[in-house]
Amino acid sequence: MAVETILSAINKTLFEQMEKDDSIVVFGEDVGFEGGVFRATKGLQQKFGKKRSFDSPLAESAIIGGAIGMAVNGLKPVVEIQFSGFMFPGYNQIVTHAARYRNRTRGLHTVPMVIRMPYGGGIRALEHHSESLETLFASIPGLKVVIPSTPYDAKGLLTSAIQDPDPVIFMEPKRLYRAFKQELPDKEIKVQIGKAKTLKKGDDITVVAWGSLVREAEKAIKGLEDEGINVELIDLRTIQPYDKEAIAESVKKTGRLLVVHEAVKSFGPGAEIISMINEEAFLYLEAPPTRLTGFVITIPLPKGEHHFIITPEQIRSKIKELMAF
Amino acid sequence: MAVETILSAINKTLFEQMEKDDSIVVFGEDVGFEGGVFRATKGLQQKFGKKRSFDSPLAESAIIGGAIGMAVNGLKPVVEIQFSGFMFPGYNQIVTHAARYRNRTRGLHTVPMVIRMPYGGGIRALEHHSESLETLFASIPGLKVVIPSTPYDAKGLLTSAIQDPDPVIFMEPKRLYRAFKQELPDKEIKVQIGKAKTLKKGDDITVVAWGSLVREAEKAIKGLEDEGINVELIDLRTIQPYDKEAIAESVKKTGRLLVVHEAVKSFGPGAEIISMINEEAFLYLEAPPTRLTGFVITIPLPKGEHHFIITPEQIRSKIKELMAF
Amino acid sequence: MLTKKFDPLKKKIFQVLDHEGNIVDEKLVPKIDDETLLKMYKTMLLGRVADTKALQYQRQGRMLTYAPIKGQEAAQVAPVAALEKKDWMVPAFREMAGMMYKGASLEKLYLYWYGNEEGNHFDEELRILPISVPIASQVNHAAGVAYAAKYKGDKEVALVFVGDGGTSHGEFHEGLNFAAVTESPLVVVIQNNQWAISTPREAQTKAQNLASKAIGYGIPGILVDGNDPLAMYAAVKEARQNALDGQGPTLIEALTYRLGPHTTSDDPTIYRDDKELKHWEARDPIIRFKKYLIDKKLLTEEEDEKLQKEYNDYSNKTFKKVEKSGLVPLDDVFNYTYETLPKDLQKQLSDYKTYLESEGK
Amino acid sequence: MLTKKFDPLKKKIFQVLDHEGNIVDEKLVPKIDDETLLKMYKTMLLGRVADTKALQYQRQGRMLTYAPIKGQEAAQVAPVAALEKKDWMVPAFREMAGMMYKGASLEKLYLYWYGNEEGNHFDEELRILPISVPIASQVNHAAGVAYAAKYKGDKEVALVFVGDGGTSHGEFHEGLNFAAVTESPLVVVIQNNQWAISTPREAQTKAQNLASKAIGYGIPGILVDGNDPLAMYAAVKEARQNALDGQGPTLIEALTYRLGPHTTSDDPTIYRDDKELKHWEARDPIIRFKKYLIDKKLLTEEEDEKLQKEYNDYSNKTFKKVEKSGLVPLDDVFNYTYETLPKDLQKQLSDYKTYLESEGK
Ligand SMILES: Cc1ncc(C[n+]2csc(CCOP(=O)(O)OP(=O)(O)O)c2C)c(N)n1
Ligand SMILES: Cc1ncc(C[n+]2csc(CCOP(=O)(O)OP(=O)(O)O)c2C)c(N)n1
Ligand SMILES: [Mg+2]
Ligand SMILES: [Mg+2]
Repeated sequence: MAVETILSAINKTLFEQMEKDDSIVVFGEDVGFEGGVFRATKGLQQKFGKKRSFDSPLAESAIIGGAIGMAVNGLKPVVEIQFSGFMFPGYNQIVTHAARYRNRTRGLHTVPMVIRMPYGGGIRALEHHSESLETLFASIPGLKVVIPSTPYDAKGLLTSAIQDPDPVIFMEPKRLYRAFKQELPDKEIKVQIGKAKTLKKGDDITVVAWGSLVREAEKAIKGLEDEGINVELIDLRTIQPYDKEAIAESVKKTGRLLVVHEAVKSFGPGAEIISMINEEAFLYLEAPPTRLTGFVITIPLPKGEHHFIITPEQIRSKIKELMAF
Repeated sequence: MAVETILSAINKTLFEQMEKDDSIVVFGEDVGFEGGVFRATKGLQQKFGKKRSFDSPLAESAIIGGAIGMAVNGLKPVVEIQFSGFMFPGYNQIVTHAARYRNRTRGLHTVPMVIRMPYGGGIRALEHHSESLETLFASIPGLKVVIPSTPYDAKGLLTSAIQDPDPVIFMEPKRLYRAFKQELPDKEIKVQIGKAKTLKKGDDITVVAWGSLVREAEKAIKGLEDEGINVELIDLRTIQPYDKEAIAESVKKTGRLLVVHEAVKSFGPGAEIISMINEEAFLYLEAPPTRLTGFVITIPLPKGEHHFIITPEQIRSKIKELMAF
Repeated sequence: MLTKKFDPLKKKIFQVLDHEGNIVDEKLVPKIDDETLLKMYKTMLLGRVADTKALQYQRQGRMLTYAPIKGQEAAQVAPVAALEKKDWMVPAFREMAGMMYKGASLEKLYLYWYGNEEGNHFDEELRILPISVPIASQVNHAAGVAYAAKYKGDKEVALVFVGDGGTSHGEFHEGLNFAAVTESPLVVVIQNNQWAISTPREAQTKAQNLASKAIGYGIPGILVDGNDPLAMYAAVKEARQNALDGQGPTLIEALTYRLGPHTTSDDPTIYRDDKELKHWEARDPIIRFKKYLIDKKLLTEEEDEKLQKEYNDYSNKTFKKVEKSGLVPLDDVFNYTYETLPKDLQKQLSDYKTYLESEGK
Repeated sequence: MLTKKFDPLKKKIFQVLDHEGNIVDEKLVPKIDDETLLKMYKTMLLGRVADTKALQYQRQGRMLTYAPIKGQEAAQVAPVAALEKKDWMVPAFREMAGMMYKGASLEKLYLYWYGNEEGNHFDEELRILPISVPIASQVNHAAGVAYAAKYKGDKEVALVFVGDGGTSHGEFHEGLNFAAVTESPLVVVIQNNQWAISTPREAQTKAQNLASKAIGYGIPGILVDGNDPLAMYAAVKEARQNALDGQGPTLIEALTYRLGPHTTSDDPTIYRDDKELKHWEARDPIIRFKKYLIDKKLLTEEEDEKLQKEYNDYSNKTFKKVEKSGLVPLDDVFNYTYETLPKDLQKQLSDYKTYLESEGK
């Protein structure tokens, strides 16, 4: 057992998996020698050599497209995009190739690989360093999209992602990178992709969140029981393919749904979950399934970011609003 | 008055607007000399010269990024992406710049421009020629997304798009390019961006569609009145910012909503509309608002495409299913 | 080193067989055994015949959109002939003859252009990547394949094809740069067929030639007569050896010409004139190679005619077989999205089947 | 033509002032009037001082993430000094001193690094594009700005900055190629400061130098001592004239060095050693330029000291003013998404205001 943050858990997992599987290569901008701008890959080059962990040129298409070729030829690339806001130049490779190679070749060539990227706001960063872009991956058939909110899940989901036969987008809530610690077993652990986790049972309303907003939702619901509101809190963990059953069963019990996400509202991930609930649990609904989300604006620079970031108070207020419906 | 297809209406509109406004430049792959692979820009180079209509290098980032620079420096670029499936290499420019320049510079630099692209399936094409990618634009704050389904709207919306102060993604349902004709006035016409069109009034169920599926929906509802089902059919026309009022008012009347789109289901555009309806008309709902969409797969090559393409029969069957709820 | 001798900045073009099929310089003739020479020629000829037929089928409404290779047979077959079996081929989309040399069956290739994903499902040991439609994006895949080859210590290279249009794309730049800086064993062949659809080579780039783009990546580049199979073979052979020696990629510009339309949806008479076509028809790689082989007594006119007939029949037979394959089964369009079909997709599939049944379909 | 004389393939480096500030070759000295020389120096010095202060503010927790320019003052100020007022400047993100020469106020620039979009809102007539964070993407904007300049027949050019890391990016390739083939009046300055965060120049590309990448676009390229303001001025001046003469873009590689960290989040001691730093500290552009101006009797040590103090005070005063600007008003984060706020956004804004009121905020 060791006490780990999300960041150190990711680093440990990479060590563990690379030790076990020779075919894993880890690269990206600044990923090699210094171990990445957040140090998630720290020490890998020193331990496993430059061949297995290296600094790529500054070129996201080459990083992701190169990884596709490596995967076809027997390697297991785990690449880093420095911030999710810089995935766009590599998005062509993700959508038109990584997601489609299996289908295009009817199973001949597959591209098992992991694309890691820190995402999300609240760290007072420059432009393009704060986006929540999960919709842009989740809406692409052929991709899996995973977001942990704890060190344990970071380790377990990253392990599953690395061992998955399909490409996995692994989004890391950087606001939580060093926010708190957990005791983790030193051995391999796996968390199944596609399974949500119910963090708190409750009968009155279902709250679904992921990434850093799980922690905000936890704060939000603290004390609500004393006010007679019993929240069921679900950490979605996998955005695609996501755990419909967990949400639907919960909403069938509670009759109320609030989805909280930092991604912008319009055409965002909450819309999908709400539509699904309409399909799966329409007759159980006692209030409109609702989303509390980022505004439909460019996430502001730090001096305006507080307007955008969702607070526990806002979540609590929305919960009460829905309870009063 | 002249009789036009969607394609010829687009061509005429470009002539008309370029005649009127010297600052309009039209370029993209094969756009100049031959007038584009669909001939939407045919004759422009011959009429207005190479400076105003030209073949760009094969490079989508340069096309869109170049257009951004031109727009900043006073031109009005109307660029073509040969097929929407090839917009990905230029997506970085669209999302990280076109959509954000106004906000980034607090209104100093704006990038009024139009990005035209044929989209959608049903033309028995090669890979990447059949996608419906409207979600990837509609979910980006700062963009407008427009899809006409008639020659009249093609002309009116393209005119509005060209004259719009913000970047507009103009998606053209290529399946309808030459599918039918309409008489159009020879003078400038405008259709307001953001306004849906109710094609048929009805009290029983609201059907929302856009692009080529509007035509399929029209076929689907033919004769349904004799079976006692009175459909209200809405052609959305603008996907972002979309006409919530039109849909909400209709659903308040009908209590039932079916959104039909070719984009894949998960995290697709229908989800947004259904979530919106939950917010705006929850208490009016008599059946679960439902989507009939593309499956969550890569759109198949022609010999399997029929499994994917939505038919009038499917739409009719869904309508009846919802009516029976 | 050919790449030293034929410096693209000096606009030198490497040629072994001239337009008439005569040897330019005996010292430049690569060592190729007779069997290989004949296999090269036969594959080029099969490519030519199968191509002509494909266009016909398409005009008859039996084939879907098809991208002809006519005129480019040497530029794509010779490079593949210079490979070993364990090397990888990474095509763009206009390499039907090259793919056949690597072992892809005409049936698969017809199936692809017939609109069926199975057409990209080659035997695993052939080491052919699928046809890649997004221009130039395959260059990055090839860089990755090559990196992995080096990583595993396998003595194998990747050969990638890209068009003249493709060289303008960011993906080309990033892939070449990545392969160069990682010194991965990659051979890049630009099939410069002078056109990207209706866009001429001069509208793509101001560079005097495409081979000179190699300098930006610190790698050797060479301009080759792409309709000369011997020159193409020699250039790729040398590049392959350099790659295996740890020297990284080589950029080979094959000067060739697309004698046919861009695809069956294209009408080249709109944008190019007959004179240009005539000029290049006189430089047809097949005429030239045939002359060489006849001179070398490896082939006779009669054998050649027989081969043409044979390939004609073979194409017809093959395409009829393909036509019998019919439509893709419903399950197939779902089953390869992920290794295991997620629950949600299972449901979409079964709901759809239920619907079809209810409609009596 | 400098670009002919200093061929990047021969690894020649254009220098006018050597490391000690002595003229290398009188014939190479560009004509610059005294006023301009002094303005260049002053802006470099202001850049240096404001940069040092910004780092301090950041360490004190008063400034947000900041990207220092220390050591690169000549590479960015001299190119801008070679422009005319109506020319456009398209920055990357590490050009604070260059932007000030173009007319941007230190207040705006501090405001930007303080985390406020207003920091990118310059006076319109300054013709400065905003700081562009997605690496190399601005090269395409500059190509478009230049195209428009030519289109309108205006005698103006665009000057774009990009880093050594940026040259690996597809956006760099596409933008340069587009500008070259359209013969747009563009001047490209690569600030090769030897590092892209922790990634050294050699890990970016195998090209012997970055200026040689010009060949791939058929344009002139030149390798310049980027810490030599006179050489940078001369190179840009010539490139500008060529651009206006319809010759299209020039690629200028400025050899310089980032003496500070990548940003305030970076710790360069992890990845680079002291010797390298010492080597480049001896090549400091400010020391060199100062020596030159003193020799030329345009400056004295005393005046220089006075200037430093003045800029120190000015930086402090300016930053205090910026600190007073406080937070961005709520309306501002909505109002610039579109020209007119769509109904849906109006509602989001008013709902949020209602919420804030209900919470007594
Ligand atoms: C990224 C991308 N943009 C546009 C297209 C549409 N397109 C298909 S082929 C082609 C021209 C390709 O020219 P070239 O690279 O010279 O290859 P050739 O067709 O001559 O073999 C274009 C623009 C595409 N397939 N991919
Ligand atoms: C497309 C993109 N990828 C990654 C980043 C993250 N990033 C910011 S600066 C930088 C290094 C840039 O190096 P260089 O171009 O040499 O400029 P310098 O920082 O040295 O001025 C990186 C990788 C980014 N901003 N944009
Ligand atoms: Mg070509
Ligand atoms: Mg740098």
